[in-house]
Amino acid sequence: MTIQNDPLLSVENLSVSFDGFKAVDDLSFQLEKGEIRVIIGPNGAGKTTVLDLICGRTKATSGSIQFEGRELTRLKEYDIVRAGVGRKFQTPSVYEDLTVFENLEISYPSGRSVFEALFFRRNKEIVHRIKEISEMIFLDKQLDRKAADLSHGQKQWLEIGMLLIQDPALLMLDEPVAGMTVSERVRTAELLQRIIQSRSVLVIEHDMGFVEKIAHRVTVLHQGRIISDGSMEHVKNDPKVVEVYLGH
Amino acid sequence: DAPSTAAVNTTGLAVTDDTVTVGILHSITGTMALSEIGSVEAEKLAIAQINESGGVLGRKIKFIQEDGASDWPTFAEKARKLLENDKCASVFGCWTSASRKAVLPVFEQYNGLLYYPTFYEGLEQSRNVIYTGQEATQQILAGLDWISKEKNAKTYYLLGSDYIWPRTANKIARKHIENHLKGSRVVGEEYFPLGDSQFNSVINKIKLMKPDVIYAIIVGGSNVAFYKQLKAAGLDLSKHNLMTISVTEDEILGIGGENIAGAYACMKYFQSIDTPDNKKFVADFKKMWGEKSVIGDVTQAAYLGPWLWKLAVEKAGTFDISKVIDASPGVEFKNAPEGYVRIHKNHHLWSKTLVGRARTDGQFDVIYETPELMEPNPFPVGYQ
Amino acid sequence: MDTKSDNDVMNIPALGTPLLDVRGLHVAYGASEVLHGVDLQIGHGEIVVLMGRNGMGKTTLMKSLIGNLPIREGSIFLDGKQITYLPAYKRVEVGLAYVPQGRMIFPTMTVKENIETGLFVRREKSVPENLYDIFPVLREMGSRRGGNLSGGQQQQLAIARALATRPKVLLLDEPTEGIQPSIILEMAHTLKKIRDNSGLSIMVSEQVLSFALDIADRILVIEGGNIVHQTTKANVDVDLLTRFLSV
Amino acid sequence: MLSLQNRKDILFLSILAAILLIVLPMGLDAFRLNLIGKYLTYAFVTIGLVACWGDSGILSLGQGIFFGLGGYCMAMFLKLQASTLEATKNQSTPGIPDFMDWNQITALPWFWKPFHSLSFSLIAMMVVPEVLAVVIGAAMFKHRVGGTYFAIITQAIASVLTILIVGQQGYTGGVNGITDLRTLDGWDIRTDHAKYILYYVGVFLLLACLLLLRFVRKSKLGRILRAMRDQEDRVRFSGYNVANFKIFIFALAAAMAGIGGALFTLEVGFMSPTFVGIVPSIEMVIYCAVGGRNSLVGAVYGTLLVNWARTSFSESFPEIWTFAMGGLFIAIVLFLPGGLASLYQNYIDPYVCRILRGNGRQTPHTVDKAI
Amino acid sequence: MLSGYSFNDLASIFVMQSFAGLILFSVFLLMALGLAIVFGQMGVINMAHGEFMILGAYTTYVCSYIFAQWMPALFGLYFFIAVILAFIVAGTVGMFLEWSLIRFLYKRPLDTLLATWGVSLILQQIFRSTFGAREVGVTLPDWMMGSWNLSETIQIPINGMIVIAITLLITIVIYGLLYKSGWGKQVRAVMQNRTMAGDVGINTERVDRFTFGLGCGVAGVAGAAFTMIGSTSPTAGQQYIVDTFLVVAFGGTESLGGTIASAFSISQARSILEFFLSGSMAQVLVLLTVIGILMLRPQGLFALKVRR
Ligand SMILES: Nc1ncnc2c1ncn2[C@@H]1O[C@H](COP(=O)(O)OP(=O)(O)OP(=O)(O)O)[C@@H](O)[C@H]1O
Ligand SMILES: Nc1ncnc2c1ncn2[C@@H]1O[C@H](COP(=O)(O)OP(=O)(O)OP(=O)(O)O)[C@@H](O)[C@H]1O
Ligand SMILES: NC(N)=O
Ligand SMILES: [Mg+2]
Ligand SMILES: [Mg+2]
Repeated sequence: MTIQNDPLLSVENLSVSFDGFKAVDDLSFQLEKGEIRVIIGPNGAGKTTVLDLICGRTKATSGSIQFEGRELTRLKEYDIVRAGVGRKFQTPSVYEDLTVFENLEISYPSGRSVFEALFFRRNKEIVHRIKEISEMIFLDKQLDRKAADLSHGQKQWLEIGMLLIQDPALLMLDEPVAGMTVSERVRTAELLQRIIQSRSVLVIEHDMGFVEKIAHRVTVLHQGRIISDGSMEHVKNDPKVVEVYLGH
Repeated sequence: DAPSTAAVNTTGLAVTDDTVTVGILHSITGTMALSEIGSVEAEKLAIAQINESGGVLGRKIKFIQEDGASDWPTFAEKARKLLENDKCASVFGCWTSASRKAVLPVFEQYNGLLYYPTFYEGLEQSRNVIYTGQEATQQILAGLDWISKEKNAKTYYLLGSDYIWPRTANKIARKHIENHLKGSRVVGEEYFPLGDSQFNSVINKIKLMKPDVIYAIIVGGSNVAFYKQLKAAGLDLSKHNLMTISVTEDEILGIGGENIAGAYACMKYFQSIDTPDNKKFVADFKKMWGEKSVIGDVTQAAYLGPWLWKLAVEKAGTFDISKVIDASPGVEFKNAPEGYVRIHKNHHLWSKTLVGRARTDGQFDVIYETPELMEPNPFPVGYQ
Repeated sequence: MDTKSDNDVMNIPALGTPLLDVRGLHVAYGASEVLHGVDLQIGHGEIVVLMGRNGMGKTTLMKSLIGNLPIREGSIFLDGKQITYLPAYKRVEVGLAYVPQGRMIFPTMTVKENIETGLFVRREKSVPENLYDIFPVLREMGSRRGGNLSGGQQQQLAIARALATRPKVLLLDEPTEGIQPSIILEMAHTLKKIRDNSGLSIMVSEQVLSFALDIADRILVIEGGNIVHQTTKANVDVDLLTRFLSV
Repeated sequence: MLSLQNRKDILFLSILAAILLIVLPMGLDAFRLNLIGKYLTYAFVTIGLVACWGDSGILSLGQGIFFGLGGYCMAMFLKLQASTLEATKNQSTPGIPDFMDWNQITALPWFWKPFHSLSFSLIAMMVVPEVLAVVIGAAMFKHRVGGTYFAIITQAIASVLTILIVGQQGYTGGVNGITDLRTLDGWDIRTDHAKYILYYVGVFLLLACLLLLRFVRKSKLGRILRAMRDQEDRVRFSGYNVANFKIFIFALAAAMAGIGGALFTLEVGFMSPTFVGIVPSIEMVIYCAVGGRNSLVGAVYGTLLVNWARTSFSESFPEIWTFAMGGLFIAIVLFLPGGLASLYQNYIDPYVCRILRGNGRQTPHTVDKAI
Repeated sequence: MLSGYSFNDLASIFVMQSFAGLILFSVFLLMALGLAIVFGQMGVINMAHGEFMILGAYTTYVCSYIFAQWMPALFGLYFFIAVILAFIVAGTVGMFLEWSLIRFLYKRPLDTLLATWGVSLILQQIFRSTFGAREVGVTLPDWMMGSWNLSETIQIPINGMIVIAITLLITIVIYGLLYKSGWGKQVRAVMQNRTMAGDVGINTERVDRFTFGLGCGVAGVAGAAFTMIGSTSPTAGQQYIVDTFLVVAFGGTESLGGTIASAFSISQARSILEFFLSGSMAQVLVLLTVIGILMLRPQGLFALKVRR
């Protein structure tokens, strides 16, 4: 069987344009299981747009996105999530009105239909899982705090936790360490290392130090196209990347 | 010399040794206020005059006024209050048929007595209501006969606001035109939501059809829009026949006399009626409510209410409502502004019907008057 | 004033009248006080970097300086004028400009219109060309709607918009957040150039030490709503700063 | 062991129940009590609005649609009961409702026929509004119509329905509405005795609806709704079909409004298209805002307060009472954005907490929502 | 219904019916322009919009009265002065309202709905207490109530043409203000982000006040113009509210072009349907169509595309 070797995510000839402006231009790439892939590229290169396309927030003009053999471009957002794709937004979005515990509980993948939600009961397994995740995201002491009272970095972690609890096969993070302090960045890198195990992570980030710490492979986007792809070492020394992105 | 309270009030009404309490129930807020305010004024005038002349059975009339707020459920609530809570010996109120329908069950349940002033569609006769306005056949038939004969009209275009009175009235008009006026026919019939203000399309249709008579039963604020747009579209009412049963002097205040001059209105009362009784009434009304006030058909009919009640109470010798009701048929009010008035046993009034022609000053020239009083016939056979 | 000279922390009062002079600033959100009496002076043409961990009050300080948050106690002087109780737009008139964290571009206005919103306060008609020289991408995208720009493009737009008000003091709240490395490098350069050309003073809040060291004349550290450490660039103790910035 | 919040809820509900079931019936005569009963029928709408608007951020300016439909279902049944051959023998077509006869309709229209059955009518008064709400909700929420747009569209639907009811008077009674309703399966609903019974039935149904909504709000679904109000996209990307949740709560509120409307018809004895229009719909939103859009019991008190104020202002100052009403709305919005419930929160809650705390404990990990 | 008429008849009806549609378009647009500013630009759900129109109508009434009483010679022209006064009066009351109430509610847009509902009740009662519950008749100079006879069968109402002219003028002025003047940029900046607008030096309070005043003033002008074709009474304003909001929402709240397109399509549909169906059914069909289209384009016909 070849399933083992099939990529988890396979993007082919993906394009999207807004009022004639091509934000993503005939893009193809593949993502293996257990891989941490970082997408870098100049501001406006189309990185966020790529994530939007994968998670269904933006509809592609053309091209296909295969995830575990399923075509995502035709699915609704919530079905894409249920298929196993988790997405973290660029600005932390958590439910400020609820506690950390409740934030995680809502994200727990059961009771997702209206009537299941109505008769949903907290059980040992769920509480256990929430505790487990909260430790992973350094928030086990904060379970009863309102999310509104968390610091910026903690909110970022909480949002990652809310994705983790869904146990997605693919995790997509848009600038997860933006606005974090140095030490928080370090801990976030550890966190990412720990969570891959059986899943893949797609990260967008501008902090090269952080990228260097986590990336298995780096893809560089420019004007909606891939201009370089490979190991951090390779990419860093690619003159095109230095020219448009890193600077001299 | 007033009879003892125990003798004239055996049913627990709000009657004391020197007062008797009645209710006034009209909309003084909301969209209907513009029509109903005249009725309130007329009823207050009548009550003041009755009190001046010694009251009813030696008792002064006190009134409790409630606001129906142009909202039928509110009318029902307030009617209950006036009857159940305030024990009013009679109530003067309502304008639209809808408000009357809303309070009717309340008056029947609590055995109250309502004096209802508006021209209306008929098809109703309640023991607990005295209808002081005309029912539809009284108001409509004579006018159609007149215009058919005088203007040799053959084709009619019927218009109305979309509710029961205009629809029923137009139905009666249509039957009369088709069955009783030789060679005449209806070439169009249309209804507009209450408050609508766009009539250009129908005016164009009228221009296309060129009917001999536009028969309009548009009520409230829509009238203003209708007549202004009619005039601006070049339909000159001094050349085109338009007959209405819904525009009184009150409505013309808003329409503007110059916009409706020439139209024919058909009802039982115009302010310009040239009799001493009416002149006195007009003078008294203006004295109480200001020189600029005008009096339309419904306002005059509302004025009749308190007087007819007084006459019936004095005929019965008691305030007890059942007895007042029993005494009512046959009660005569000889010097009413509109002329001689008598209550029919079906609780409506005998009345003449007049045709008036609108002048630019907002008054009507009375150009025709039925020779006889017309019998009220709320369930007209052949017109339903 | 020679801004290039190394001002020792202790000498700051001797700078003469500072351009921006903040004394005893207390600011609270409802019942919870976040700034507990901040004292802060910025000299003419000086670039000050404000560092501090998340939630320590950097944004709060900036917002209260520009007038977006009411001040509970304390005073703010700009160029000798008391501005403590002025509404934001009057402070801009006196010479403050602000680039907020999160940029706050007017989303449905074009890039050009966004910049033009900064012109009204000086009653100017057209966008100064030198702004486009500093941020060429903005000229290119002049007719695109602000909300459609990428994060980094928006950041540049926000700075340009602030500069259009011809400020004396420019407040930048974490301007490097979400910006590509080459532009960060340039930005340090650009900001210094702007300072040199138009002689304005800049206060930047920042988490990234390298950028701070690159640009700062002086570094302040805020913690728990108080300024707990200041140092000139010359005297920077990187280890100490790092310790302040880690938990 | 009950949590503090649960104890509070029990306390609030008991107080409300005591006021409605004991204090008011003892203190008021039949007329006033019937008025209160009528006001309470609006409360079925306002508590639904708490769930829809307060919790979920869905502001409907068309709740009158559902109140009216529920009311019409009940009115159709009662009208058929009142239109016996005996009572309508003078009509050209005896046995059909009087207004049909006035409009030359000669046979009962097909959609009236099922309303001969009480059980059908009782089911219809909830199901008809609910089905319409599901249709509207599906059309709107699946296309992500929300916020002010949703409010304006519901308003437009209310006006469409009003125009239709008024325009089809042969089938609906038109502007007059359906009047002169007398008996429910032979039981005269107009007597004082019946009014008392209907009042108690109304109160019990209202309390039942309150409990049901409390259950919904405390469930995970309730938390999802609140989460959705603030971060709709996040909920969507947590794998929820956001539209379905909105449809559910909108339809639930509609069904409750339908019950309210049906009770209204019973208590007042008629139904009219004025209830379907936008004015009552907006007023019901105001009742909710006055009570506090985040508090179920607050909404009930708000409904009672505004209606009581309206009645007494208009009785005492019939000429200028609208000044007072307008002023009341403005004052609430300006000075009490959380409505009556926030007065309670600020001034009374601390004492209540102190008294109830004892050995109570917070529900773990949860921001509790008061009823 | 069109059989049996001469070609000439039909042609002239067609011309007049087109003109009726044009008048309806102007009426809708004029109603909507003020709200397009207050609701579309500022996000204030002004339920008192109709009352501001009626305020303009009453101003016209007072004007007509004064001229008829004291300056009968100038009566033929009073209307134009009345329109300007209507703008000033409604605008001033609007600015007062903004200062006393609306400015506290910018962060709670839905609450503006409730507060302005209260305002509309109060304004209605003020009208009623001042002018009485009855309609007032606004007398217009004779020449304005006439019609212009294009041919024997085609008559074009002059008041309709005046409505169209006023609408055109106001639309151009507003377009210029919003899109061609610096003031318009300030307005749009403030409406998109009030705090940030202040931070770039825009006097947000002044912009808010004048914008709201402008919207109300335009409503007043609409009211003044409508005295030519409609009624003036304390509650007449309520008739307009649903249609007006729908026109603005249908067009997409942010764009004036959208409001124009939406007023045009709704009025044309209404006027054509009204010719063939009953008034009620025409209204129902148009409303349902609009609702249907709004469902498919939830931000309105002409929503600006900005990424979420
Ligand atoms: N809805 C839209 N309409 C028009 N243009 C858009 C839209 N969405 C994105 N764009 C354009 O597409 C390009 C890519 O944007 P995107 O946000 O994906 O960039 P990015 O790589 O994430 O940048 P950054 O690193 O700054 O976040 C930008 O030039 C942006 O202006
Ligand atoms: N609107 C608010 N209401 C209540 N508390 C707030 C509010 N905004 C911020 N705070 C609190 O004030 C403190 C300081 O916040 P501030 O945003 O100034 O921090 P910061 O230093 O800018 O952090 P960051 O690096 O994350 O931007 C934090 O503890 C935060 O929780
Ligand atoms: N009875 C009327 N005119 O409604
Ligand atoms: Mg991005
Ligand atoms: Mg900050």
